[in-house]
Amino acid sequence: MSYLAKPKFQHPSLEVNALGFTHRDYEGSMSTLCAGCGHDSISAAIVRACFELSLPPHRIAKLSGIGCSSKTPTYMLGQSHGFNSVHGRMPSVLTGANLANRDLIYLGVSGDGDTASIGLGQFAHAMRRGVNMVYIVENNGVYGLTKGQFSATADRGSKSKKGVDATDEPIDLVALAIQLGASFVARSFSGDKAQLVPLIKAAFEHRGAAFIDVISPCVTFNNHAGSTKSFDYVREHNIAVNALDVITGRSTIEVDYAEGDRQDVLMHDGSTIRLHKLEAGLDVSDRSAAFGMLERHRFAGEIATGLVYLNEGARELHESLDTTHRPLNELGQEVLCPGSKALQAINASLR
Amino acid sequence: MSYLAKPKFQHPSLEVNALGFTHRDYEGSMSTLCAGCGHDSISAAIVRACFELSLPPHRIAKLSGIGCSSKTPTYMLGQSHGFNSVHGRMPSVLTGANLANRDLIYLGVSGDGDTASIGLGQFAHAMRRGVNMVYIVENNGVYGLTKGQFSATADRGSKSKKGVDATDEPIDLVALAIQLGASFVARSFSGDKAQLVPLIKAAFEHRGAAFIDVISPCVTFNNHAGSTKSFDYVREHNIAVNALDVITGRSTIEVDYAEGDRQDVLMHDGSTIRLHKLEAGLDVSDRSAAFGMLERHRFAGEIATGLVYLNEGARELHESLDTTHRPLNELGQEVLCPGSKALQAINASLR
Amino acid sequence: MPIHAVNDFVIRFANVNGSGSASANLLFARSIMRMGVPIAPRNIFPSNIQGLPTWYEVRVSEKGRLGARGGADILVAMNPQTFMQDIAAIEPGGYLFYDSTRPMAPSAPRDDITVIGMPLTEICAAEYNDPRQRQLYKNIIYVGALAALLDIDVVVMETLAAETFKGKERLLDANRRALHIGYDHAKARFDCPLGIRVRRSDAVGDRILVEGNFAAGLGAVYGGATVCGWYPITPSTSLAEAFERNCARFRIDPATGKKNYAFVQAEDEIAAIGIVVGAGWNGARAFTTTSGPGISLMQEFFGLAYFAEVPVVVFDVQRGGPSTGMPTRTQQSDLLSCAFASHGDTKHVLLMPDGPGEVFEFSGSAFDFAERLQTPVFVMLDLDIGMNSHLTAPFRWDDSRPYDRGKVLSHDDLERAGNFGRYNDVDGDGVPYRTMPGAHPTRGAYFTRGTSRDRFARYTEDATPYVDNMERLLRKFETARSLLPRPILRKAARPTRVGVIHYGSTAAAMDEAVDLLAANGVDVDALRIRAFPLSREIADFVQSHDQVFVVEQNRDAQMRTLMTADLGLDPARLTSILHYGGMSITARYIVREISGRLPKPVAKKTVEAVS
Amino acid sequence: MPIHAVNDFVIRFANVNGSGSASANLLFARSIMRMGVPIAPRNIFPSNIQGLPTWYEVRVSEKGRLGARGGADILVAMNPQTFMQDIAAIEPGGYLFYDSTRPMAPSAPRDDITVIGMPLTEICAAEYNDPRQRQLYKNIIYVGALAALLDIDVVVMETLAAETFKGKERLLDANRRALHIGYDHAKARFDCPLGIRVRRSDAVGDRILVEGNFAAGLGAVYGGATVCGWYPITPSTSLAEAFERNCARFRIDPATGKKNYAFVQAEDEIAAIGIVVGAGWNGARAFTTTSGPGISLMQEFFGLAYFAEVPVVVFDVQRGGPSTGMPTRTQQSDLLSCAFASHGDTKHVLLMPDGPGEVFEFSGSAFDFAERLQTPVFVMLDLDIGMNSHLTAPFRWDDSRPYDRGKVLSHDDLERAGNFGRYNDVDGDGVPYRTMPGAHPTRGAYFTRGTSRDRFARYTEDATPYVDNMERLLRKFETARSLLPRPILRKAARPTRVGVIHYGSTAAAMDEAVDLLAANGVDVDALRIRAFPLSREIADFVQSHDQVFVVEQNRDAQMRTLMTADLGLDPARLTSILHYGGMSITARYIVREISGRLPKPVAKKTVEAVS
Ligand SMILES: Cc1ncc(C[n+]2csc(CCOP(=O)(O)OP(=O)(O)O)c2C)c(N)n1
Ligand SMILES: Cc1ncc(C[n+]2csc(CCOP(=O)(O)OP(=O)(O)O)c2C)c(N)n1
Ligand code: SF4
Ligand code: SF4
Ligand SMILES: [Mg+2]
Ligand SMILES: [Mg+2]
Repeated sequence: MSYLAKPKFQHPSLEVNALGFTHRDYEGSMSTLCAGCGHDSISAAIVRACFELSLPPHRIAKLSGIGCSSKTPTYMLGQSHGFNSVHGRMPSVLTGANLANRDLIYLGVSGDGDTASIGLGQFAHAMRRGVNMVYIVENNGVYGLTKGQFSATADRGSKSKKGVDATDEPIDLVALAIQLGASFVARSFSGDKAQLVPLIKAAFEHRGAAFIDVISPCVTFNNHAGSTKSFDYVREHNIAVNALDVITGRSTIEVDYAEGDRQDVLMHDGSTIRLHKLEAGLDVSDRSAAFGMLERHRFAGEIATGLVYLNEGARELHESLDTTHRPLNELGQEVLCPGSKALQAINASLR
Repeated sequence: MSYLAKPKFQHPSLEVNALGFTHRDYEGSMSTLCAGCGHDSISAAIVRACFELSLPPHRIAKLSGIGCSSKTPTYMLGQSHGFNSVHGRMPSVLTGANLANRDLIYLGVSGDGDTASIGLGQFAHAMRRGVNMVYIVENNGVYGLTKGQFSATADRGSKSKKGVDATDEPIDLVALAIQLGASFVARSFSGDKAQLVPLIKAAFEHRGAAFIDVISPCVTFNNHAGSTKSFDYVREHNIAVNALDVITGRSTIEVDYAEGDRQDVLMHDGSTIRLHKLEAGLDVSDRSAAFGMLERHRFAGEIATGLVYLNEGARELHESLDTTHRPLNELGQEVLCPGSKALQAINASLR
Repeated sequence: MPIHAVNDFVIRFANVNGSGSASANLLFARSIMRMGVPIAPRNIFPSNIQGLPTWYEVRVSEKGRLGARGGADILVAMNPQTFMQDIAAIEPGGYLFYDSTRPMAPSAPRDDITVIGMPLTEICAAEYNDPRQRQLYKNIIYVGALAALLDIDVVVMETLAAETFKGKERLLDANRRALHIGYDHAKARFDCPLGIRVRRSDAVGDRILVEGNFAAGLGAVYGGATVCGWYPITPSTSLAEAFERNCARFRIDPATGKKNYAFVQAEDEIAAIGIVVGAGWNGARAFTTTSGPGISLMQEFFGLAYFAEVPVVVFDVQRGGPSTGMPTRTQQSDLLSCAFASHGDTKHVLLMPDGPGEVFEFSGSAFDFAERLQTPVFVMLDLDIGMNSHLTAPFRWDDSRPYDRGKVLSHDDLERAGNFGRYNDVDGDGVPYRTMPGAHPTRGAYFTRGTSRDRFARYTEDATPYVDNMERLLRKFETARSLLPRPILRKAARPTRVGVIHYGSTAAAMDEAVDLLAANGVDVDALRIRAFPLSREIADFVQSHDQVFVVEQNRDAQMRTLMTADLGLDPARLTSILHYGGMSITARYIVREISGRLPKPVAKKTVEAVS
Repeated sequence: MPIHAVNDFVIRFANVNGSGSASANLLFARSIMRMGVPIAPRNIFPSNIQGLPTWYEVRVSEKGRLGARGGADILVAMNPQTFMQDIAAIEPGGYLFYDSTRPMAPSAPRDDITVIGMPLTEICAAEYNDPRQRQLYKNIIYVGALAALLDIDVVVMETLAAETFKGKERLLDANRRALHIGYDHAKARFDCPLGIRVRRSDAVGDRILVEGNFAAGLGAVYGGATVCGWYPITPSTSLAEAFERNCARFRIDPATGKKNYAFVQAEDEIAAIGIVVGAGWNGARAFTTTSGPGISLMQEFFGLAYFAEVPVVVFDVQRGGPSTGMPTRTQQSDLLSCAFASHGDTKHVLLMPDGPGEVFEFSGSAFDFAERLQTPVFVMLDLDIGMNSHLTAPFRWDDSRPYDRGKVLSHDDLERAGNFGRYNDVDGDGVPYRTMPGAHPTRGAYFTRGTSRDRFARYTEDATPYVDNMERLLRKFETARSLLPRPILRKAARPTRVGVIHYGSTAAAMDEAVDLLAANGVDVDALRIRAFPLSREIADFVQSHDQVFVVEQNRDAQMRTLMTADLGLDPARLTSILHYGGMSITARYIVREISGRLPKPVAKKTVEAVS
């Protein structure tokens, strides 16, 4: 980061979205992360995706845990309420927030330590409940903020900056998310904005638990030779299984793929996700195929990225709970309080 | 249970194992569970397996969390030290115990609430560390001890005794254990002692994290029509994918299967597990195949039981940590304390 | 000499859990209440599901003594496993009712009690074929027999059964029949009624019989709670269930059939409180309910809610600690873990109701306090309050009282507002203004965090804004002190220098104890604490008495510690009376302990009078 | 008037974190120490990794004043971002050293300081091509310049560099060269030395300079810890790392190369403490290390360890709370959450060392206490102790002192033993005997649980054995009281009625404050608490002084609460002096606060003398 404030001046020709907002309206305060940190690229991608989708910034609630990654909500979407909660517990806080007001758009940002180490249980249960949200893990294989210890996503045999090997089985959050019932599951790379931005847009268009594992190198503690989360390593081993376009009412189809290579998914709000299959035959709606694909790449030592699984028909938490369509936090006392008459009947039944 | 104490009298012709112990020597105090509870059958199977393997009872440490299932260590292996810890945290306590003394045999007993709900994180991390233990979940889909709420293994659409539907994605602990790196993973049914006893024996013979998910109906709160964990339902939907014999030095091969149907696995201590494949082609050493098989049965609404995955070459935690072969709790002060001489050098380096 | 008593006795049922005795015993108890005689039932149950000893105790008291008394005048011995120990607890001159199908061993266990044997098993065997029915109706049969023996109107029992089994005629008939089998058998064989009996009265008035957990669940509905994140744990589970049940009744949108609430069983207590914090942050009234182990697990989130200033309501139904402790026993031992919950400098608001009536009241107002103060509010129940039924004044609700949603800036407020600073102390009461996510397109957004920040919610590590904020939180704590329910004083008939301080479920026993002491010539002013931070009136009370007892149901005198820490009182001036074995405290115990500590002459007399 | 001072000043370096300044500043500090002049360095760093302001402060004090002082006599301004605020903190007559490559704005910020500008960036640009090198060696260059300006022997610096870069000759040469660039430049341009300077002395003696976290990690090795389960959290991480580093040095089996320890980074704090409880139960000396948020998360396990009586050692390196609070600031605010950790009635043993020396000592004995008492023992450090280097007497270890493994029955003991009861109070000290899993084929097995049980570890819900057990735990607590380190009294030269009580990292500032007060005619006896439960000597101290101050680095006077709860002291007799902004407490602050609270005449004088 630099301590110099950004100039306030806005170029008049700045691109404006459907809501009349500029890109700048989706930005946050200045990042305090290390120069070159992958997380900053992800913030930029989120900002870009929200801008392109013309999401009203104040209708987004951004929540996170603790870590360098979890700090990033401060650095984006300055017009949105944010909640930097406690380490590993963003999923439950987001769940509660979502229950209180189903009408907002929920963005959860977390790190691999925050999600796969301390937060694994909460992550898992939020996925299986189908909380309607976009959940992004900024995965660098280490604890950045506490200076470089391995997290639970560190690959076996990967070397720490101090030269120590990771010895435990790594957690593949993508495989886990699918296993646990997430209905939109993807992996990407902070260095691949072309892939990441459409994935984030698609995740926002999805209703239900949308999870994106974004490999995001920690330039300070995990970008050396021997690391499997360094920029170089990820670039070399990254295999994109598909590419996608998000086609909203507002946007037109940009790329037109050949029929067999293509998979179109209609989202609940009328937009379409058009997938170009780079890995032939991969049907993103097939759980079994997803597991097989992940195992295959795992075996080959590759990092499969792209949209891995999508179940657009899944039930989200409010449907499971059958809650009213009005946000619970808007219900008035007249709706909430049964009143003294009802109490008389209760009293009578207790005699 | 009955409040009448068991007669102390032992029949002189009682079977004796290689250590000269009778079955009774592996029993514990009287169960206080509901009459007919599946958990009691599992305790009996554990007792049987330990007896048959001639494990020295006092070399077993039995640990558990909280729940009806977690109470059972009191009802078995009365000559073993036991630790009924806190809800969902048995895995970490067992890990610590194991670190302190690698020479004991560790048995962890848990429930589905204890492991899949509150304890999911600890379960996952113990698996990925490869803690050398037998970890048994007595899975009834509900919280027995708190009177019948759904646990995280309750199947979607399964009905509670009060008639409420389970709405969240169920957690398949077997799939998860494999995903997380457990090296011995099986599922069984408390009502199928013929399958369960050899599985427990094999798990004890395995070095590393051995996990068995045992469906164990709760007769009081989850044995009704509409439940997918009732005795009737499990009997009807149980598909055994293989059968197995544990062939120790002491025992002889009991069944001899045809070559192609058979898979022999040599365990690290010289015993052999002989598998009879009931599901053709299932190779228990193939992770991918295991996932495929589980998905297939899941899709068909079946409960696949048997040994699902076995990786006998896996590294257990002490190997990863490279700890000394002597139990750490036996190291004397002369080994542990560097002494005053060494301190002088340290002091010198700090000036 | 057999005890002779009308409308003043304790009956204890010794059963085996899972045997269906609970509903029969409740039928028994309610029939006495319907006859207008006050009752105080108490359940003593094991931490398992089936097959272990369980007791049900009903104190019948025309005078309205509703605390536990100790001892039993009549024992209904249905559990051979505890037979000998149960018999030992019968008061001299008391009665033993037992199943005489099998001979009792030893045949005459005590010669100072009256023994009534009825061959229940035999009767059931003759009457029913199905073993489950034999088991179930055995309980109803002994209730019928007791009606005869204690002169309870069997028609009242039938009416109660009819209410219970409305629409299930076959069940009702079967129950009726069983009642009469017992009743007729007893009438035929025994000299009815016994020396102990029930007589119609009007001492109950319009009071209701209800469990504290039900009152709390209902209170949360009335208080406007819409989000409950919880995790099952004895003895709090039935509180969450009561909320859900009452929501199912009162909170279904008539037009759509959809739920005006969200009830989520979380995967553990950390997630439960996380859900509540998230919902509270986002403007819903939200609560969790738990017991000791849950309180321990939620500590980190309590600290976050305190520091980030998120309204949260927590019901702690206290049980025997430490650790897993005694899950089915009562204690008041979570005071310190709640009042000082979480690391760092934190202090939390506690409400301490004395029984279901106040539980209902406080459960409603807890949400007002939480939103007004933007902080966690703990409602401290215990197993005795929560899981036992208590006679209490009917629930009341003032329809004209609006919810106090506290300082929330709406869209329009924000339009008008100048420079919104989330942690600005605009009013000098330490309570800042908040905004709801999504409230306004361009104003009012702020960042919530558990780290230090300035008045505008911006991250800072500077000492000055940090201290400024921490001092504001202290001011807020003083604001809480002024808002919370004040203590309730029961003054002795004559001026006295002896005071006693108590709280929560001790109230009923204390009320009786004060009377007993007065009867023994010991006048005591009693002050019941109802909230933390503590009212200054408590300090005044201590100053104005020479000897002050603090009665608590814990080992470590936790309230005394709070009193010294929060009010600066000298602990030497506070004499602790502690009762923490897990059974409800009794007036007998309080009287004995107070008497034993008072100057000798008085004490002597008292001890003899009551022990 | 420029300050003139020899071996008595404070220098502050204002840097940007991640810029490599830390090692240069340490080199600077150590060179003064090598010249025999006591130093007290302190690091003030942000909770991020790179790019934010960070300060390094060295107090140089021939007299051995090692507490923080406040203010700065010389500022080394390397961070333009904080330039103005840094300059404001320079004492009148002080010095500013800055990078004059770019002109300073405003050109003359203060007229009461001496400004020394050196074009560091320009020099580096000329000397180095690689931008990283330019950045790194800029730091060494200013250290070289300071050697000239403050009259520090540059040869000492070179020697230190040589020790640091042993075997890395190229690095050493580069550092040497940078040192000389700075040194020569300063010598050439400025009138060296300044009014402030260093002079060789022998005031350091054989003392060492070490961080408390290192001392604790080393102490745990000496204390025989074999299992560490931990989770990273500032400021405790370096404690775990120090343990591992020292294990790697001292605990590798020479024959096999294998590790005589297990060091496990757990997935979170709950697992970390779970591992420790499991290992402690199974006979290993085990510990965890954490800070506030971890303490909150571990509460449930603390209660289990207390109640199930499992030896456990916990290092709590306290930071600013509540919640995430101020992760890189110091506080003493976890006392209550540790002393009363977990729900139910619990009380825990705390050790409160004052600095690395005592940390080493207590870290070793903590394991003895934990095993002797079979309970958790908390070693309370704070960020100031843990992460700053302190001058302290050399570590000492008595080779003849065997570990106290407490009451463990071996195989042979069990052979001889009669009726082993795990929770029998055989010796009347409340401490029972335990057995190790696997110790004996047929004797000594027992079941450990967090639920109530009888003396033979059998589950029970009866009140009598429960109370019996809880009372034994109280006896054990009294045993702890008698075993733990006693407070340390520093008596004033003359008899006085004024006493001050303090603990932990306040010691250094207190030592100076007492001297300053004495110099101002205020005699104060000072008592330093070192353990909880509190020694009766503390009560005696309070009784024997008319006015007693309790100095704490927290908002809520947590030690005062412990004193009233544990010793029954009247809080009105204890005047709190609280400092909790996150920076280390200073003698100046203590003197001002004490003076301000003493009868006026004395106070007046004092305030003027020191503020
Ligand atoms: C309860 C708790 N434990 C530990 C910490 C210390 N801590 C802060 S961030 C962090 C790890 C963050 O790792 P990750 O989520 O991967 O984020 P990154 O910094 O790598 O982006 C830890 C352990 C904490 N803040 N709270
Ligand atoms: C921290 C904590 N939360 C909640 C409880 C209450 N509790 C006891 S057992 C249990 C669930 C047990 O379910 P499971 O593990 O499936 O065991 P089961 O009784 O079904 O065998 C719960 C929630 C507890 N003891 N501790
Ligand atoms: S430490 Fe790593 S993760 Fe944190 S800001 Fe720096 S580069 Fe990013
Ligand atoms: S409640 Fe269910 S799980 Fe518990 S003992 Fe009874 S049958 Fe077994
Ligand atoms: Mg990370
Ligand atoms: Mg269960």
